Amino acid sequence: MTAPTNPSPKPKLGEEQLGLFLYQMMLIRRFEEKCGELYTKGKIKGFLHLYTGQEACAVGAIATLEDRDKIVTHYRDHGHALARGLDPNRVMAELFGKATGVSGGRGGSMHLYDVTKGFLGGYAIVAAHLPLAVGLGLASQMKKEDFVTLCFFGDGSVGEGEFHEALNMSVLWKTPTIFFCENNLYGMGVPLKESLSTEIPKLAAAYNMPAVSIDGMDVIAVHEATQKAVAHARAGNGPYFIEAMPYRYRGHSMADPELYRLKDEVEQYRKRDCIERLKTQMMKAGQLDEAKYQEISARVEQVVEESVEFSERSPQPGLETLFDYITKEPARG
Amino acid sequence: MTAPTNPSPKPKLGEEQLGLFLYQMMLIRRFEEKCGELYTKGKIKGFLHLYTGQEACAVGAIATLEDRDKIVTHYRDHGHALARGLDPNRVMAELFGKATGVSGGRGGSMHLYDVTKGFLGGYAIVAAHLPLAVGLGLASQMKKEDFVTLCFFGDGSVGEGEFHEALNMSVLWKTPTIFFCENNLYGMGVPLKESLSTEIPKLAAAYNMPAVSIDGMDVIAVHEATQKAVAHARAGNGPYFIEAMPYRYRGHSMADPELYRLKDEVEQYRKRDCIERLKTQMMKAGQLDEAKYQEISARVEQVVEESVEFSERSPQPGLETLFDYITKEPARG
Amino acid sequence: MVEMRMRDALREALREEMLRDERVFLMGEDIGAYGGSYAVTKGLLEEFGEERVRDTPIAESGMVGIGIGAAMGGMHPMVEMMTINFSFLALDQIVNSAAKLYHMSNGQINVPMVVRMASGGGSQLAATHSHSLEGLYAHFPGLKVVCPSNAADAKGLLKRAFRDENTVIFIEHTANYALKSDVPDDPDYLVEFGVANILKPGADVTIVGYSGSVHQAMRAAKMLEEQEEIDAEVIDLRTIRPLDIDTVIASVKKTNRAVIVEDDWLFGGFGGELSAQIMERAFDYLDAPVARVSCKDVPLPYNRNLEFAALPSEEDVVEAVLRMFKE
Amino acid sequence: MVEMRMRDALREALREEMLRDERVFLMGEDIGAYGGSYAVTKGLLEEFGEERVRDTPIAESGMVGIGIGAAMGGMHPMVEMMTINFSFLALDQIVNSAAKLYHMSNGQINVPMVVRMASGGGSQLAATHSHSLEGLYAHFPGLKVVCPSNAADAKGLLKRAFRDENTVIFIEHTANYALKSDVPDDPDYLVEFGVANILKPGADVTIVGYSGSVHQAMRAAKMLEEQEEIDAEVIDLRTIRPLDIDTVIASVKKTNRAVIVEDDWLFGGFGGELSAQIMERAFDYLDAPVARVSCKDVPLPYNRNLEFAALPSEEDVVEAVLRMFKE
Ligand SMILES: Cc1ncc(C[n+]2csc(CCOP(=O)(O)OP(=O)(O)O)c2C)c(N)n1
Ligand SMILES: Cc1ncc(C[n+]2csc(CCOP(=O)(O)OP(=O)(O)O)c2C)c(N)n1
Ligand SMILES: [Mg+2]
Ligand SMILES: [Mg+2]
Repeated sequence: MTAPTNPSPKPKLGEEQLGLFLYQMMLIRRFEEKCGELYTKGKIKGFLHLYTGQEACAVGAIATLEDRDKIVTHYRDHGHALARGLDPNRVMAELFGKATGVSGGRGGSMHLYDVTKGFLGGYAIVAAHLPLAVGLGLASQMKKEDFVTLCFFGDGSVGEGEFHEALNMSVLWKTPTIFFCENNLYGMGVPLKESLSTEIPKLAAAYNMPAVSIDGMDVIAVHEATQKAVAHARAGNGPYFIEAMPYRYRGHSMADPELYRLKDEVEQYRKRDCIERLKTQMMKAGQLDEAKYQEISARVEQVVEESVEFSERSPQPGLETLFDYITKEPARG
Repeated sequence: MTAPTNPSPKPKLGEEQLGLFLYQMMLIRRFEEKCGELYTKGKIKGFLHLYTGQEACAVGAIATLEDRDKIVTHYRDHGHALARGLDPNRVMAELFGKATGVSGGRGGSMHLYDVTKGFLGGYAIVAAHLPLAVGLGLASQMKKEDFVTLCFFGDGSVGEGEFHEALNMSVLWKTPTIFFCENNLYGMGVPLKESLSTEIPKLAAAYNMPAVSIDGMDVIAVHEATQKAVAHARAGNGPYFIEAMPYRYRGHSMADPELYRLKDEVEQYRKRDCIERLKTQMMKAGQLDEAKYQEISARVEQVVEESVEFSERSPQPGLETLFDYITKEPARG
Repeated sequence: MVEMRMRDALREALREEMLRDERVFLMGEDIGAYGGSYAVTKGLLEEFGEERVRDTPIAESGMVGIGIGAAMGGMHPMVEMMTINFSFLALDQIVNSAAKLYHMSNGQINVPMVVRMASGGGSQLAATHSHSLEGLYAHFPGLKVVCPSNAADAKGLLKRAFRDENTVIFIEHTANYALKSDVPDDPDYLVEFGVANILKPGADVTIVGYSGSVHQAMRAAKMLEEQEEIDAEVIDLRTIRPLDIDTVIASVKKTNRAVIVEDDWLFGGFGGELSAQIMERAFDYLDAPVARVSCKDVPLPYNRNLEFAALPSEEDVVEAVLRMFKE
Repeated sequence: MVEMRMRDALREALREEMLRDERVFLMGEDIGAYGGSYAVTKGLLEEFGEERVRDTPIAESGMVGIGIGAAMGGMHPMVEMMTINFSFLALDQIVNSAAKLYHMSNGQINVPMVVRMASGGGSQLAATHSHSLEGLYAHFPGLKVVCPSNAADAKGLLKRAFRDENTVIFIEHTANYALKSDVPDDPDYLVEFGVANILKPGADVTIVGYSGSVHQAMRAAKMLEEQEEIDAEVIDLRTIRPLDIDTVIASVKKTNRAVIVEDDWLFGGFGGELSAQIMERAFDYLDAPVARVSCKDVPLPYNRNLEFAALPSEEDVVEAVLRMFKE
């Protein structure tokens, strides 16, 4: 294996790991494109927020976690779910609202859950899951379970009061929380510079926690930064803040007319695409060739197709379940 | 007039102004002591939060304002009201719940209002009035009325989400708002260092606004800092943040058993008392002598006594007014 | 009269009021370049500029608080909450500041402000994004709560809201945005608060709705007429605080039966209040207990079948009426 | 049995549950060294230490969110909101996270958490600090809402709350804190949710209350008995979600008359729900419309006379009953 001609960033990661990154990012990309189609066909309903352009964030960051660790994220959650290894069939089935979905068809796109994978959900109230991530950290401390919580959210969340409350308490109580902000420059149609008077890492650092800003289109950079953050949190040093800068290729949701930005801007960012970048890098490094790439593509295609078929043939939740899961009974006695 | 031997801070203020500061601080001190007595006698009810120890903040800061400027503050608001020149009779009558009170007996201690003086109220939900101050700033801009808003609040407010939301929007929209934080070290019984992971001015500065920390027991320092802040805001440069460090001599409210701090700590701070300090300074500077001081004392005593008598003889609001002031009718048509 | 959708009528109202009164300005998330989540404010940024059409950060409590401050300072802000689901975050400001200032200040300060929000389920937006909480707001003295069912009312009520001296909670059911009706183009067209609208007179049963549920009520009335020869009177409350209980009582005294239809959960919904008031004031006229047709007491699920099963339908209304006649 | 005040009974419950279950911990403003605004947690910091008795910043939304996260992580937090007035700020977390997670996750995640708050007027705390909003919380599926009226129930219900797998909103009327009653000292003493308590059996009229209003109900019953020879049955609901409507209906079927007493505003209060349900299920048994005695629809004023005039009293209850017998 020859060293890459491009000296920086130096991939310290092995071929297998990088191959997995590439596979996961391609899977998310294809999965999301398929979701977009299925939404247009009316197979998926409600709000649908696609993750294309941001794949490096979920994939690079989540790969640093151990099985016992937890993830909470916002409504743009398919990428995080797939990167965490949730069954694509059951994720797609959830979007179809089927009983086999990860949330039994009750949650839909914005609310994916798989407790067996420590995937504690997508949340649709902006910034409301940040305190949850801090609370999970308290549980980890008090139960001495040594898990860390990775909390994904968008730049738009930074304006909410709960952002502030969560960061403050997290530092005060040194919870093992990684605040991972995917700054894709917009909260819906509002550019960050019009909704925040400062820079995100500057603000985060003011709470007295480490805060870094990284390229969110570079899966290796994301992985490295998150590794540091996880190590910091796991060692009992408290929270860590990462601002990653990816770009959202599609509209905010499928309903977005995208009046607020130029097609040209999108094109500029696509040139820095995370998948293309890793692919080129791996090819240069001799870790990937065209045949292998095609093989991955084919596998991805198959997984996505299978997820659609699985979803199509899955049953609807029965009407008799309407009153299920309102409260959990009986009491513990 | 000879220069003071103590070189710093140099009082740039004239004898008359300093005399007024002294009078106002002494008035507030005596007024509050009287309130404490009256509460014990059951003349004042509800929650009562005394301002003793913090007089330099209200007096020094409010003296910088012009008539058209506005003030909003929290529930510990007697000092701000008196410093702004609200009628002591009507402030006391409000505490008695009388019809002649500044809020007609409806508001009580925590909710003093006098629109004619730009005194837009005491608010009892921690940090809720910070956004109001920003909104007043918007009105000032849009109506081109050129007033600034001075917003008082405690260190405890800094933990609330609205603190963050207000500061951010204030900077974004460059509102003429002076955020005046009276950091008396405690939010009820919780020391600030246990409820905030950072220092207040550091956090405020992170939003990209000027932020200073000053001695809140030195009325001249408060006046100078606020003058700068007001000039900054009035000139259209946006908000300004002042952290003043006074000390609250009494418990949080009359109900506070003060289990969380030592008597000794209180004694230490009393040695730096704002009134004693100004008095000594003025005496040294030849701006005050014992006779003049006694004269002020007597005047203060008289004003406070008169306020109690006024309140005693004032009528209760009539029961027929119970449904007044729910909504303002008719519509503007 | 011009036929238009409710969203366009709302925009017209905003536009006209902004032209009429320079104190009126708009704040909210994505109301500018984006045009508003439900396209109500589309084009207003271009027409009125950034000072009067302000995109805010995502900070509901702060933005309502700022609206209150601006109102105290002499402006008449409209704050768009995007949806009622996010208004929980601003509830303290609405309840403790906006609704109470006039009282606490002994009439010195009032808060003329319009808080607009979209409401309702039925779009498969799942549990956190499908609330109908008109009744929650109606509980607080000091507030007015408006919930139009059609384009004409929406325009007249929204214009009226900008003439009010108080905070008006203006709730727009998402299912109504695209509904068309004839809207007066008179710039002085106002619909008064507290005046219910008898959409269809009838003799046999009174069906009361507001906002989205008015349409289930009307469809049910049609089914009852065509299939059961039952002549229902349908009342659209238009505003639930102030509440035009007199119109409802007059109707019930005539029909002797009442059904309330609402999108909100049954338990503790506004329907309970209305039902209780009808009983209190028309007890001797009632041939059957007042019936309530509401959302089942479950968080709204994403799945279409489950969501539809939870929400009230015209069939539920018909059933409730028939049950009344059987008993 | 030990005679104690409600605040001490609550403390005992917290203490016993912390000893029993190490998942239980406490969070809130000034619950540590200060001992809690109403002295409920006094001494617990000293006994259990800083990890299990946590003073928080003044950040209601954040602290409830952290409680939810801790519950998701396997703990059983108690979050003290100090008073119900500040809980508006946490309502989004309570409604959109705590109450809905079990449903949205299809039963994968539940949120065992107790949110305690003081409520009620009558202490001249003015408009923002005098809310009684039990009914507001009862509106949301997924929550349980407990409102004890006395020390024994307070202990048994609070202990029961820590056995529940769901979020329990535990509301304590400030006027009840100092009330004494005999409290069982059995550490397994629990009071089940959804079981109303017939405090006084009676034949002529049913008076229903909860939390603070139970005491007006009892005093009114005594006055009715002594002055009017009317034998009232008094029911204390104890929890309003779940609601023991069966006990209420059985009583009304016997007495044929019902009065509901509550501290909250009349319009849109919980009383409306209860009144509607009584009518729906006991229509043919009612000799008069169900009456509601509640707070007048005004923000509570500071002035003592005005505040007392706004709040419901035993005289109001007696009057409502007498009116029923006259009609
Ligand atoms: C409290 C709240 N306010 C408003 C919304 C509506 N909303 C949904 S997503 C969104 C933008 C969020 O932007 P950002 O955090 O940057 O995430 P991104 O969508 O860019 O991934 C808004 C305003 C919401 N869901 N919750
Ligand atoms: C939102 C909210 N939470 C809690 C309270 C109860 N409370 C009243 S004052 C106070 C402490 C505030 O401390 P600080 O801001 O430092 O002001 P200080 O009393 O020291 O002047 C608290 C917790 C409240 N009034 N509002
Ligand atoms: Mg974004
Ligand atoms: Mg303080």
